[in-house]
Amino acid sequence: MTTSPLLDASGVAKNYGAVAALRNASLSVLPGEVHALMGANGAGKSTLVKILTGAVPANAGRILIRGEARDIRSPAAARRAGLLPVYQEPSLIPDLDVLSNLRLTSTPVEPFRAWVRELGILDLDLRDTARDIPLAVLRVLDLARALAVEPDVLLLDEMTAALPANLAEKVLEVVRRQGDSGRAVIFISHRFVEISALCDRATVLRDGETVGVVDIVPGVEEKIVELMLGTRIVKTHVAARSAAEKAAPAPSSPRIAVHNLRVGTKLGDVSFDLADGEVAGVVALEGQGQDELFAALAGSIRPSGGTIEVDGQPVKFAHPIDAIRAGIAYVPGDRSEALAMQRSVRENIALPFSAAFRNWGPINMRRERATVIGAIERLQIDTRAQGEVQRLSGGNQQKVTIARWIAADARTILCFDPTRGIDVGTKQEIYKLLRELAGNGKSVLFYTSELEEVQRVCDRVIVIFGGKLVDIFPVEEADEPALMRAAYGLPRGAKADIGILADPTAHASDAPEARP
Amino acid sequence: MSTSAISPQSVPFGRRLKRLMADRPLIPLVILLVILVVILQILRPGIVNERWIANTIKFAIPLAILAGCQTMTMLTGGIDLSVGTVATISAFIMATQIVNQDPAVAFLLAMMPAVLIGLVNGIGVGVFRVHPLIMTLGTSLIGTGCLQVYQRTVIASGAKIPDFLAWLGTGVTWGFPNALLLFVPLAALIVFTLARTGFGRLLYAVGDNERATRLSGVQYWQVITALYITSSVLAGITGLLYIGLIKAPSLSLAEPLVLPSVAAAVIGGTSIFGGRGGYTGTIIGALILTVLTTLLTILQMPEGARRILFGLIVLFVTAAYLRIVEER
Amino acid sequence: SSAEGKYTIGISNTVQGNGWREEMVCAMKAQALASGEVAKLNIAHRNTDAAGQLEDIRNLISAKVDAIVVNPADPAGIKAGLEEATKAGIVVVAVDQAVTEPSAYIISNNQEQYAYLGAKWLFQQMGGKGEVFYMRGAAGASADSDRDKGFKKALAENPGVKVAQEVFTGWQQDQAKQQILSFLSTGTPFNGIWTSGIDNVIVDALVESQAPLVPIVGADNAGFVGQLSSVKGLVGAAVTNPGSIGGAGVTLALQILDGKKPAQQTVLVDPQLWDNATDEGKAKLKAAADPSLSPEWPVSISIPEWTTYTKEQIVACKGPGE
Amino acid sequence: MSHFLRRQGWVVGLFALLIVLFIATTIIQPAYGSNDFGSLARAVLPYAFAVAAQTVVVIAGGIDLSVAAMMALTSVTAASMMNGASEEYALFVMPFVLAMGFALGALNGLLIVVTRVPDIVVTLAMLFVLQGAALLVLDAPGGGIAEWLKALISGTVPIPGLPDAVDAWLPKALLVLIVCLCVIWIPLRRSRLGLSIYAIGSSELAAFRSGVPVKRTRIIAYALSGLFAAFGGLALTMSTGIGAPIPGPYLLASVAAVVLGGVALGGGKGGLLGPIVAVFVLRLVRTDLTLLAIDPNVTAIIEGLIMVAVVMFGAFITMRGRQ
Ligand SMILES: Nc1ncnc2c1ncn2[C@@H]1O[C@H](COP(=O)(O)OP(=O)(O)OP(=O)(O)O)[C@@H](O)[C@H]1O
Ligand SMILES: Nc1ncnc2c1ncn2[C@@H]1O[C@H](COP(=O)(O)OP(=O)(O)OP(=O)(O)O)[C@@H](O)[C@H]1O
Ligand SMILES: [Mg+2]
Ligand SMILES: [Mg+2]
Repeated sequence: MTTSPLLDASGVAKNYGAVAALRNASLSVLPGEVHALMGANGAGKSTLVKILTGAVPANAGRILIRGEARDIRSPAAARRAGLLPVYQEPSLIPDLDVLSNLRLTSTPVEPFRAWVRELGILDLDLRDTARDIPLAVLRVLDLARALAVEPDVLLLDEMTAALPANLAEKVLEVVRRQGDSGRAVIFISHRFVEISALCDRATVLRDGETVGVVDIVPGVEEKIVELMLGTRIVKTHVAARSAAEKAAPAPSSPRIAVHNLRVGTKLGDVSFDLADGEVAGVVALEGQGQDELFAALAGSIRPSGGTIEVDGQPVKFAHPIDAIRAGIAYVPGDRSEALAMQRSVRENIALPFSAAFRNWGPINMRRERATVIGAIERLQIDTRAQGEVQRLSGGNQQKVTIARWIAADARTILCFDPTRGIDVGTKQEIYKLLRELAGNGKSVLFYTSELEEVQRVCDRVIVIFGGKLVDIFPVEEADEPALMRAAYGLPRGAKADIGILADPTAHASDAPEARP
Repeated sequence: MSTSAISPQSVPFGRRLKRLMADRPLIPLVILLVILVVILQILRPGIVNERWIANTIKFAIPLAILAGCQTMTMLTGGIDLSVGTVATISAFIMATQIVNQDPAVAFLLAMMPAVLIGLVNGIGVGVFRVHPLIMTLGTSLIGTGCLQVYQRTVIASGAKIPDFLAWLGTGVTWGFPNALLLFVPLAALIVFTLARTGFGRLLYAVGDNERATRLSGVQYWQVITALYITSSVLAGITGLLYIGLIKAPSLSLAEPLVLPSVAAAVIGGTSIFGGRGGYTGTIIGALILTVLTTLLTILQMPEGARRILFGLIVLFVTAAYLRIVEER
Repeated sequence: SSAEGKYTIGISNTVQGNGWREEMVCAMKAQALASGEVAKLNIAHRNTDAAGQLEDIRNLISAKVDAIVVNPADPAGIKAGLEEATKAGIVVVAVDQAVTEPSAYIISNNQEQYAYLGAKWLFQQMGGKGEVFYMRGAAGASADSDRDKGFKKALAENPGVKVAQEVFTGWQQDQAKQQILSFLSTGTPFNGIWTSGIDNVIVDALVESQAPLVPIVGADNAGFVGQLSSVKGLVGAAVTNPGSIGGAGVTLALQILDGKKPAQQTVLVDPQLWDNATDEGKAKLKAAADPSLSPEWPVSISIPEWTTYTKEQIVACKGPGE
Repeated sequence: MSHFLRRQGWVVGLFALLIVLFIATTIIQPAYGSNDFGSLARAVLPYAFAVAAQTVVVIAGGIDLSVAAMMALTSVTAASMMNGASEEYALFVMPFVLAMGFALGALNGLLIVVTRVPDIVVTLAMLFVLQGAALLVLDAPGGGIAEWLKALISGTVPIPGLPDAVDAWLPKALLVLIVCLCVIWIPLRRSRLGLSIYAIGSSELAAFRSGVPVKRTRIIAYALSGLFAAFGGLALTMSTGIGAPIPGPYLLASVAAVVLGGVALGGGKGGLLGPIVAVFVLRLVRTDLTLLAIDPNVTAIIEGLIMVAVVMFGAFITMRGRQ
C-alpha cells in the first residue's frame, strides 16, 4: 500500500518547565485507518493530541497534513485543517445549552442530532444546559459534535474511559465506520479489548518518545505492553488469584450492612453486606444508581430510606466527615473531584489529618513526613513533579487519591472506578494494593466499568440495574458474559446478544453458563 | 534520543537567575522595593533616613495587617471588604468607651462588633454560600450604618486615645517603631498558621478545590466561619493600632485602607482565585505601596498625573512580578 | 414628643461620616426641634454625587415636604432638581455652598474668604516670605477649588511666599498624617502650614516627630482649638467654618415659610479668625474651646441670630418626633 | 415553559418584588404619580448603565472596578467639550465620548490579556488612572452640556394614539435606557460574539477548545463595558448638566445589582434584564425610605440588610433546589 499519510507528525517535543512531556514523538496516520495511540500514564498521549489540535504550542516538531506543512496555532485552525479532537475532559461550555454550544462551534444541528441518536442517546433535549448533563452523555455529545462536521482526522482521547459498556459499544461501532469511509481516527485507550476490536495499527509512546508502530494482529498485545513499559514491568496478565489470596475468613458480623437503601429516584431498595478482609465488586451500566450508592455510603448525600449499619451500629451520615469517622473513605472516579491540584502531593495526602476541628493546630511535620512517604512508596507514586499535583500524569494523580486513605489508615475504602484511564502497569499495582488491603483485614467496595477487572480483584460481585440490586455473584461465577447479562438486568442463565464486548473472543458465548 | 533533555550545566546565567527568582518569589519583590527606595533617594537626597524608615514602617503595619486579612481570605477564593469598617468601628468604640470604662472592658466592647461581623460574614459565605464580595460589602454597609447610629449616642461624652495605644501607634524605641512589638509576633503567627498548621493547610486546600476537601472530611462552613472571624478580629486589632497612630477617631478612619490592602496582597503574589500565595509577600507588598505613596506625594505634579502614575506603577509591578514568577 | 409643629422639612446631604457634616445635620435637627415649628424632618444623608442628590431631592418632592434644606454636592449640578422643587411650591435653601438655581435661597459659608483669611494671616506670620506646606482637601471637590482661589489670592499678595509642596488630603485624617510625616522626613525646609481643616493630626505629627512648630492654620475643630491653647510653642489660627450653618438654614427656611422673606437671596456668613498670637484671639479661643466635643466637630456649634438651640440639644442630635 | 421558568425564575421573582414595592410606595404616598415615576427613571439611568457595564464583564468571567471612574472621565470629557460650545457640536461630542469609553474599555481588556494580571487588579489600577485622567480634564466639577441633551431625558414622550394618562407613565429617561440597551444587547445576545462572551465566562478552557478566540472576546467584553460606562457618564452629565471628576457611588452599586440580578460572579450565567430590574428595586427602596422619613443612618443598615438578605435567600433557594 502506498497511500500517502493524511497526518504526519515527527520530532514533536514539548516541555512544561523542567518536565519534558514529549521528547521526540512521531505519528503517521493513513486515510481509512483507525490508529491507536498507546502508552503508559504520563507517556504524553494527551499532550500529543493537544499539540496536533493547536490547544498547546509545541517546542519543536513538524506536522504535515496531506503532505503539506501546517502550523496549527489554535483549535479553530485545527478545525479548518480538518482535525477534530475529543479531549480527555468534556469541552462543552457548562453554562450554555447544547444548542448554543453547537452554534458556538458552527456545528450543523441535524447531522449532530442524527449522530447523537446513532450513538445511543435517544432522549436528548437540545435546550438542556451542559452542566446538568451526566458526564458519560457529555462525552458522547462531544463525539457527536465532532462527527457532525465530518472531520478528516478524528482524535479521540480516552473517549471510552468514562463510558458504560452500552455506550462504549456504540462509540466503537461508529468509529469503526469512520475508518471504513476513508477518514482517519486516532484512538487513545488503555483497554486492549477495544484496541484489538477496532484498530488497524498502533503507535506506542514511552516517556514522550515514539518507540514503535505495530500492526494490530492477534497476540500483538504482549508486544505493545513490552514497548509501552520498557523494562518497567514484565508481567502483564495477572492470573486468577491464588487460593491463598482468596482465603478471607468469614467474620461473624459484617463491617457494613446496607438494608433497603433508597436514594431519591435513582436508587431503590438495595441490601448487601461488606465484610472485613473482603473486596466486593459493584458492576452496573452507566447511571444505574451506583453513583448514589457510593455517595450515600460516603456521607455525601443523604439516603431517603433504608439503613446503613457500620460494625452493627446503625449510622446516619450528614457529611463525609461522619463516614470518615466511621472509618469509611471514598475515592471518587473523577480525580479533579478529589485533589487540590495546585498543592503538593504531600499536602494532598495529608489533607484528611487536618480536617477535624481539633486537628487545626500545629502539624507534627516529622510524623506527617514519615506517614506520607510510607504511602507514596507503597503506591510507587512518581514524585518528580510533586510540588503541584496538577503536574503529575493522570495515573499518578489517581494513585494520590488512594494514597491519602492508605496514609489515614481507613478501614473501609469505597473505590469508584479507580482504574479509569490508567495504564496496565498502574492497574496491576492498584489490583495488588486492593488485595493487600483486604489481606490486612480492610474492606473495599470496588465499582469498575471494566468487567475483566472483577475476577482479578473481587471476592464477590454486586450487580445493580435500574437502581435495584439484581444479583450477587461469587467471584468464580463472575465471568464477563455473566456479569454483562446481569448488568443489563437479564436473569442468570439467559442468553441474549448483547454486543461485541460481552464476548470479545467470539467463542466465549458457548461457554457453560453459571447457574445459581 | 534522550539527549534532547535539558542538562542543567548548559542553562545560561540569565535563565538561572530567573529560575532562582521564580523559586524564591520574595527576591524580586524585595528588589522592586529597593528600586523604589533608590528612586526616592535620588529624587530627594537624604530622605531615606532613620526617621523616614520608622515612619514608613509605622504606616505600612496597619496596611500589612489588613492585607493579611485579604491574603487569608483570598487563599480560599474570597475577599474581605468589611475590614475597613470593622477597623473603624473598633477604633471608634475604643476611643469613646475608654472615657467612661475600664480599659479591659473598652477593649472587649471594641472587639465585639469585629467578632460579630466576622461571624455573620462567615455564616453568609460558609453556610449560605453568598459571594464573599457581596457578603462583606453588605456587612460593611450595615456596620457603617450602626456606627453612625452609635456615634450619635456618644457625641456628648467625647473621645480619648488611650495612652497605651498612642505609645504603640506612634512611639519609637531605639529607632524601631513600637508597633513592631505587636506586628512581629502577629506576622510570625500568620506565617506559621499558613505554613504549619492544619487550619492553614485547609485554607489553601479549600481555595484550591472545595469538593476535594469535603470528601476528605473538611467541613467548609467551619473553616470559612473561623477564617472570617479571624480576619475580622485582625481588622479590629488593626483599628486599635491605627487609632493610636492617627489619634483622631473618625467615622471613616480605616476605609481608605481597604483597596490598598487588596492591592498589597495581590502585589505580594497571592492569587485572588485562591489556593496560592503567602503572607511574607504581602508584607513586602504593603511596604511597596507605602513607599510608592510617599514617592508620589513628594513629586511635584498635578494630582491627576499622580494618580495615573500610581495606577500604572501598581499595574507594572504586579505584571512584572507575575512574569518573573511564572517563568518556571 | 413635640409634634405640634406644622411643617415638614426635607434635608439633603451628600457626605457621610465626616465630623463637620455630622454636626451640620445635628444642627438642623436641633434647630428644627428648638423652633417648635417643625413636625417632621425628612433626611436624605448618604455618600453620593450630584446625580444622587438629584434623586434625593426628587424623592423629597415626592414626599411633599414644605421646604428643602440642601448642602449641594455641586453648585450647578442640582439646578434642575431645585427648579422642580420651587415649581412644586417648595422653599429651597442651600447651605454651606452657593447654588446656581436663582429661585433658591442661600445661606453659606464663604469658602473663598475662609481660605483667604487664613492664608493671609499665615503669610503675615511668616513675615511675607518663606515656604508653605499647602494641604488641600479632596481633589475635584467644589469647596476645595473655591478655597484654592482664596489661597491663591493671598499668595499673589505675598510674592515672597512659595509653596514648598501641595498635597491633597482628601479630607482624610490618616492620609494627611502620612503626608506630613513623609514631608517632614524629606528634610525640605518650610515655614508654615495651611490645612483645609484636617488640622489636629498635623499638630500631632509635628509634636511626635519633634519637628519645629511652624505657624499653622486650620479650622475651628474642637481638637485643633484645644491644641492652640494647650500645645506649648504652637502658633496657629483657627478659621471658623461653622457646621451649625445647617441650623441657620433651617431657620431661614422657616422664616420664608412664615412669610418673612429675607432682603436678599444670598446670606453669607463670613468666617472669623481666632489666632493664638494675639491676646484678643487667645480669649476667643479660650471661650470657644470645648474639650467635651468630638475633636472633629467644629466648636462654633451655634450662630448668633440664626440658631436658638442649646448645646445639649445639638449634642443630643435629635430632631422633632425622635 | 419549564425551561423559561428555570432560567428566568430569578428575574420573575425580582419583577414580583418590584411590583410589591410599587404597591408599597403608593400606600406610603398615595399621591405617588407619573412625575415621581419619571424621577425614578432618571435616578435609575446612570446606575442602569453602570450595571450594564458590570454585567457584560461579569458574564465574561471578569469584574470591572473601573466602571465608576470611567463614568467620571467620560462625563467630565463630555462636559468640558460641550462647555460653551454650540448645540450642534454635541452631535459630535456624543459619539466621540462613546468611542472613548469603548477604546478605554478595550485597553482594560488588552492589559488583562497582555499582562496576564488578574482582572480585578488591572481594573483597580485603571480606576486610579482614569480618576487621575478625569482630574486632569477638570480639576473641579464644571463644564456644560447642550440643552437638547438635557431635554432628552426629562419629561415624557407623547406617543400618538396613546392616551395622555398612559404617555405620562413613559418617561423619556426610561425610553432612552431601553433603546440604548436594546440596540446593543439584543443583537449581541443573539450573535456568536454574545455566545462567546458567555462561553469564556463559563469555562475558558472549554471555550478555547471550542475554537472561541478567548483573548479577543475578552477584550471586546471590556470594550463593551467601557461603552456602557460611557453611556453612564453621558447620563450623569445629561442629568446634572455638569461633569464631576470624583466618581460617584456606582462601582459598589453596580456589583451589588449584578448579583441581585441573578448574574453569578464567576461568569457564564444570567442576563441584563435581571440586573436592570435590580437597579429599579434598589432605587425604589431608597425612594420609599425617604418617603417614610426613616432615620438616614438606619437607611444604610436597611440597604445593607436587603442586599445580604436577598442574596442569602437566593443562595438558600439554590441549595434547596439542589437537594
Ligand atoms: N500542564 C502541565 N504542566 C506540567 N506538566 C504537564 C502538564 N501537562 C502534562 N504534563 C506532564 O506531561 C507528561 C505527559 O502527560 P500526558 O497528560 O500527555 O500523559 P498521558 O499519556 O495522556 O497520560 P494518561 O494516560 O495518564 O492520561 C506527564 O508527565 C505530565 O506530568
Ligand atoms: N500530621 C500527621 N502526620 C502523619 N500522620 C498523621 C498525622 N495526623 C494523623 N496522623 C495519623 O493518621 C491517623 C489518624 O489520625 P487523626 O489525628 O486524624 O485521628 P483522630 O481521629 O483525630 O484521632 P485522635 O482521637 O487520636 O485525635 C493516625 O494513624 C495518625 O497517626
Ligand atoms: Mg491523557
Ligand atoms: Mg487527632
